[in-house]
Amino acid sequence: MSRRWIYVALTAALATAASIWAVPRLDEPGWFAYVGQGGAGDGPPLPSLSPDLFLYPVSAQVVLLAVGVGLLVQIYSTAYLGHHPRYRSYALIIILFLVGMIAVVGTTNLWVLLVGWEVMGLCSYLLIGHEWQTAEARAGAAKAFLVTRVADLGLLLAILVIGETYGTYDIVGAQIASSQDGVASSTAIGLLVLVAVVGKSAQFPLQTWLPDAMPGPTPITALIHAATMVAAGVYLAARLFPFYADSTVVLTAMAVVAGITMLMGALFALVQTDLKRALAWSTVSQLAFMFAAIAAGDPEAGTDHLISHGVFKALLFLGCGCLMHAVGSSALAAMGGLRRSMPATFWTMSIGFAALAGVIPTVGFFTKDSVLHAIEQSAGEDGGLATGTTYVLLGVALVTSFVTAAYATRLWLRAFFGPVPDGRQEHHGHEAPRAMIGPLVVLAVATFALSIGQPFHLGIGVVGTVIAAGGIAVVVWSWRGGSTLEWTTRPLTAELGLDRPFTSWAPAFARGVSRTVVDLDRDGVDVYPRAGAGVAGLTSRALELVQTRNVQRYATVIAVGVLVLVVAAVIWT
Amino acid sequence: MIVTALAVPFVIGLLLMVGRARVSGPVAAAIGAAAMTVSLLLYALVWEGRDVVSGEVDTSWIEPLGARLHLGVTAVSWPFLLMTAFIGVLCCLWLVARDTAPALVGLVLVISASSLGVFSSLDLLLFFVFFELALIPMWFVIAWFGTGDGTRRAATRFLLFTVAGSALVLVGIVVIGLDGGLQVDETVTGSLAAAVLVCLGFAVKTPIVPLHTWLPDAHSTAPTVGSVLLAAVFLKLGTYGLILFAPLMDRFADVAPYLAIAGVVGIVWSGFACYGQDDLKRLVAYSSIGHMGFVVLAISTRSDVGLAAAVFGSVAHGLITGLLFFTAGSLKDRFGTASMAAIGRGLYGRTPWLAVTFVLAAVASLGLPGLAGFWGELLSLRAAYEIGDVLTKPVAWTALALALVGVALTTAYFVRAIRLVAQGEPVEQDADRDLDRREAVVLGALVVAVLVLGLWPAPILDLFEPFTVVAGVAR
Amino acid sequence: MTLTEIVFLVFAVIAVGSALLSMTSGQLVHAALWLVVTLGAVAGCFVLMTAEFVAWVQVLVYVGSVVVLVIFALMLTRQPSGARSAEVTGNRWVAAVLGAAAAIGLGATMVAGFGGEQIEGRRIGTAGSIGDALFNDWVLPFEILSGVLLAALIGAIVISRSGSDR
Amino acid sequence: MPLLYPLVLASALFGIGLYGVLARRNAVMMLLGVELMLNAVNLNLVAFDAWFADVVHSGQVLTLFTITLAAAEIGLGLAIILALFRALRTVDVDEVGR
Repeated sequence: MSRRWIYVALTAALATAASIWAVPRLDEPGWFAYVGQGGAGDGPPLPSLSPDLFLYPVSAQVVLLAVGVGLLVQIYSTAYLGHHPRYRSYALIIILFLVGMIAVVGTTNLWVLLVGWEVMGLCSYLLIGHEWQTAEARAGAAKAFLVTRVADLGLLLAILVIGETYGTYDIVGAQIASSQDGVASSTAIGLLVLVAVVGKSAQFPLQTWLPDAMPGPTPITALIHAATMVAAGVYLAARLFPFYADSTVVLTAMAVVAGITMLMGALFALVQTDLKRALAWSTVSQLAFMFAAIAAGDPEAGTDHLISHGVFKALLFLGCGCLMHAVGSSALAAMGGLRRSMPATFWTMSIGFAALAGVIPTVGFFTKDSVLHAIEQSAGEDGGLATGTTYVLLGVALVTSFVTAAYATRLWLRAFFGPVPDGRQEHHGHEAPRAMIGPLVVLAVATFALSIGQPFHLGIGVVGTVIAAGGIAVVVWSWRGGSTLEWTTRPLTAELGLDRPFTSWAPAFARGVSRTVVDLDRDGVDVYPRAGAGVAGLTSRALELVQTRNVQRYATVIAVGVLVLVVAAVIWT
Repeated sequence: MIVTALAVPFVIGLLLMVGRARVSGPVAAAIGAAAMTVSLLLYALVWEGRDVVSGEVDTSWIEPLGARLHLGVTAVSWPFLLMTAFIGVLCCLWLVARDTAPALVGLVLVISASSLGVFSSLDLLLFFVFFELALIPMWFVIAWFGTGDGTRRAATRFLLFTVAGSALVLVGIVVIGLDGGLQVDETVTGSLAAAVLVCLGFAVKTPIVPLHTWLPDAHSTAPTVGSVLLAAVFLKLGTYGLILFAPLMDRFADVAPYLAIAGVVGIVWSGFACYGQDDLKRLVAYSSIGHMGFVVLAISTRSDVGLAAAVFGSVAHGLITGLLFFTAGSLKDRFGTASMAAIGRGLYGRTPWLAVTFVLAAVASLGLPGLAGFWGELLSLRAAYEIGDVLTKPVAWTALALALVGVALTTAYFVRAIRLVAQGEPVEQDADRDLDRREAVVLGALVVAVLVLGLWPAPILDLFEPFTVVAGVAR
Repeated sequence: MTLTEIVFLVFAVIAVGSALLSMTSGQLVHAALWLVVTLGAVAGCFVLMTAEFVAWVQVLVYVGSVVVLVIFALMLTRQPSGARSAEVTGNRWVAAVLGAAAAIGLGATMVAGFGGEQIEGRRIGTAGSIGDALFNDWVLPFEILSGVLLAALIGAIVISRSGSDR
Repeated sequence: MPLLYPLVLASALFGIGLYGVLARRNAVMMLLGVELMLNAVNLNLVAFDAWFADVVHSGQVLTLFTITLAAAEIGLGLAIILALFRALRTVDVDEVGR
């Protein structure tokens, strides 16, 4: 027991250190202000991992979110996973992950950022594969790692292009250079960054790894695959926003990606039969919301929603972990009627669902409001998105908030109300231990506390509230009408088959090509050594005709040779 | 100092081979480790700075040919030398086991010393002499101490390929020598023939697809230390040769595009080949081809960044692949084979430390930032992105694109290997044994080296900052 | 054409004819005996060329001992007769062509080089004159030759000893 | 007597001897062919000696040497053939070669 608290203490120490560093920065003015001295040199220097750490207010918020959720998850895990034989490696990887996250957020050196970025990916891979005995965990881990790593090549190239364009690998230095000499290569940089964040944040068309990452332990899902790592994509897009802000191509591409992803994720979440997978799709959809804000030219709204989503989604996932702990499964069919046996979980998760649906006065409402406001405001502005695109995006976002409210209500109803499943009437559910409930309560409080000081936009706020209320009302009305809320629309439950390129086509392609290559390597490329051996063999066979170990042959050859030489000598002299 | 550093392992190696009946294996290995440590320390101490040739020795040798006994340490060769000596020490430590043949230790020392000689040579003929001197003992290592079917065949294949390559290099050296003499710091040639011959010769050694077919056989049959030396040191003879000769040949520019494309085709090719392998040692061997592809791409740009990339990539590959081969060797020691099917799943559960080391090595090899493998690959990509002196934009950027595909493939096959070996439902076998102390020391040293170079690449990269290395070979 | 020339031509015809028979004979013993005839005819030619001592040596050494040795060897290898023992190899036609080419080539060279030259026949190679030459001018080669003979003798003994004797 | 007579005779004998050496399977017969060729050489030597009227009788003396050497050679050759026969039970050069 005490061993487990060592890791909690380690995490707490890390969190404390990060907080001491980050909290004073919260009040700094400006959003990613240009500070620092460095500037453009003669050419990009060789990369170095110089720890140029510097926090802006937004970075400080993200750091605090990461270490805060990380600490809560560590505490939660002592109860949730404390008796697991590999708890030690699990807890250590979480700490490593937090270090990576702090590196990503806190540095101005792009290489340090990349290192942290990849360390997070590695930790994600290792933690998804924590239950490596099971095939789903292995497959999910491999998929997550591969997809994100391929996408990370985009970031790698983006860094190279930034270095080449601005002559430095320091973000601040590059910003100074761009303010002095003007922005350049913005489309290339922006598209490459977009590739990277689409992979990391599971946006269309690389979205499928995130739902498949759900075999990982639930606290990990809460930390990495909801609150921090996937959100780091949003953070990065916002951080590097000045470098591509003037490229309509990039912003339009981002808007399209975000629009497709938010609606698709919400629809998929609506029909899931598994609570955890539904929450994963919800994460995908919410991340798309943040990208929509960035595409609309207001990255601050995006990062605000990042923080708020991080809090309430962590709350939902941790609550989901409590439910799984109680009923032994994350399937909605195994739940139902849990509000009586698990009151604490019920109340905290209700707050979480309310935030997800966008109900006043949770933080989810305010930040969603800011995002919608940002999209609305960007219409008609110079630069950035075209007005038409903006209105389409706004429409999609409103539809998505309707669907979001609907699926949040559906999940809430199916998990906590409704009939208890057959055969589970006795001992159905039990409240989770205090170490698990504690973090839930903290996060629930935070869901309200963060609302303080959030801006409120009257017009769009009212529209958003009406739409969310509509979504809730439709589901509740249908529930009252006796529906079981088991909506199984074939194409949606199959997730439109978007998974197929990743699960069957790509591996089949790789296997096929690799088989061809292996065969070719053995039989094709090897031809020239074999042909060489054959020629040598033939030559030796030919020369063997004179080297027969037969004296007479030798003598004959010598005689012929002498004759030829004599004839030659006679002819030429 | 350099002479001592070369002579100590060489002489002790020869003595161990002559007196192989009089010493026991572990004692021989301990002596060998001591000799290599002496060499390592001497090479570390000889360093005088990157702008001069450190510890230069220059005496007459074969006057009529213009060949001199010219040895020295430059900014380019120093990392290679330290890496080789380090790997040599670890190989000897690895052999501190009961069933070691003293002759094998002797061979390892001779090979290491000859390779050190290659890296120290500042005379082309001397370079070639050491180059050849390293080849022959390796044949014995593979043929006598190899395991599995066809060791003799693989050894002969290895020897024929590499000797054919050396023959081309020799002809190239002759051409260069006729044009501009044999001293690395003076000569330069405008001959296209020399460029083609030298590049072709080193391409066999490096190896570049399609001249690579000797490599998987040699690696999979060689004993563990043989594989490690082959991968960590021998392939570097090829890349170092290219690095050394590239500035000497004006017409390198004509060969460079082919070299670059062959290199990146090798990356993709080996990636797919790895994806279909069952034998872990073959997999690592093919992955070496891929990593060498990055190095070749970097060299073919003949730019300053490319030079830094090639040196860093070579050294990092030496450490990482050494680690991978030591791990694969541990597995082969236990299970008698390196076949992933035979080793079985779930090593995480059966031999946790070994599995974790393997995963770390694999992750390092796939170029995760923060580990040594990353910086070499990254700088290669950057060199290709910046095109360099001799390539054209279409060639360089095509190479860049293919290399990126290769990076993705590398991830894919290592993830597959981890999935097949480390993860999965554990099925206990009798041979399940976690690392013993000897293995832990060797693997631990390499892990530390990989981590240090990954998090602090400056020691090597600073040798090339700000890119103009005056002394010695890099101009 | 003098009588000497006529006799020489007769000897020459005998020598060539018996040599041909010897080299093509199916029977080894016959071959050896035909060789005796050839060597004898050559000895006759020597006499006609005033080299009587050489002729006698030819008869003594070749006809007297060498051929005897050959016949002994044939008997010891137990193949004195029988069709198979005398067969020719596959490259018989090549050999025939080569032999003919060599003969014609050499003959043509001789004709081209020495056509019309005459042997005067003034000097007679008697035992006395040869002895003088041998022991005055050729002593050293003669002694060396004796050493060679001794070595050959010992070598022959060593080689021909059967395995069990060693 | 024309010098050509012995010379042409020698050429003919040399050719026949060469044929014997190259064509016969039996090792003894090969030796006989060699003897024939040697004799052809001897004939030349004597003929040139007689024609040249050499004071020191080089031709004839060398002929004697040749005959001696031929004797030594055939002794050794036959010894080798005997040893060969003991070892392989054949003196057929085609089979010895295998």
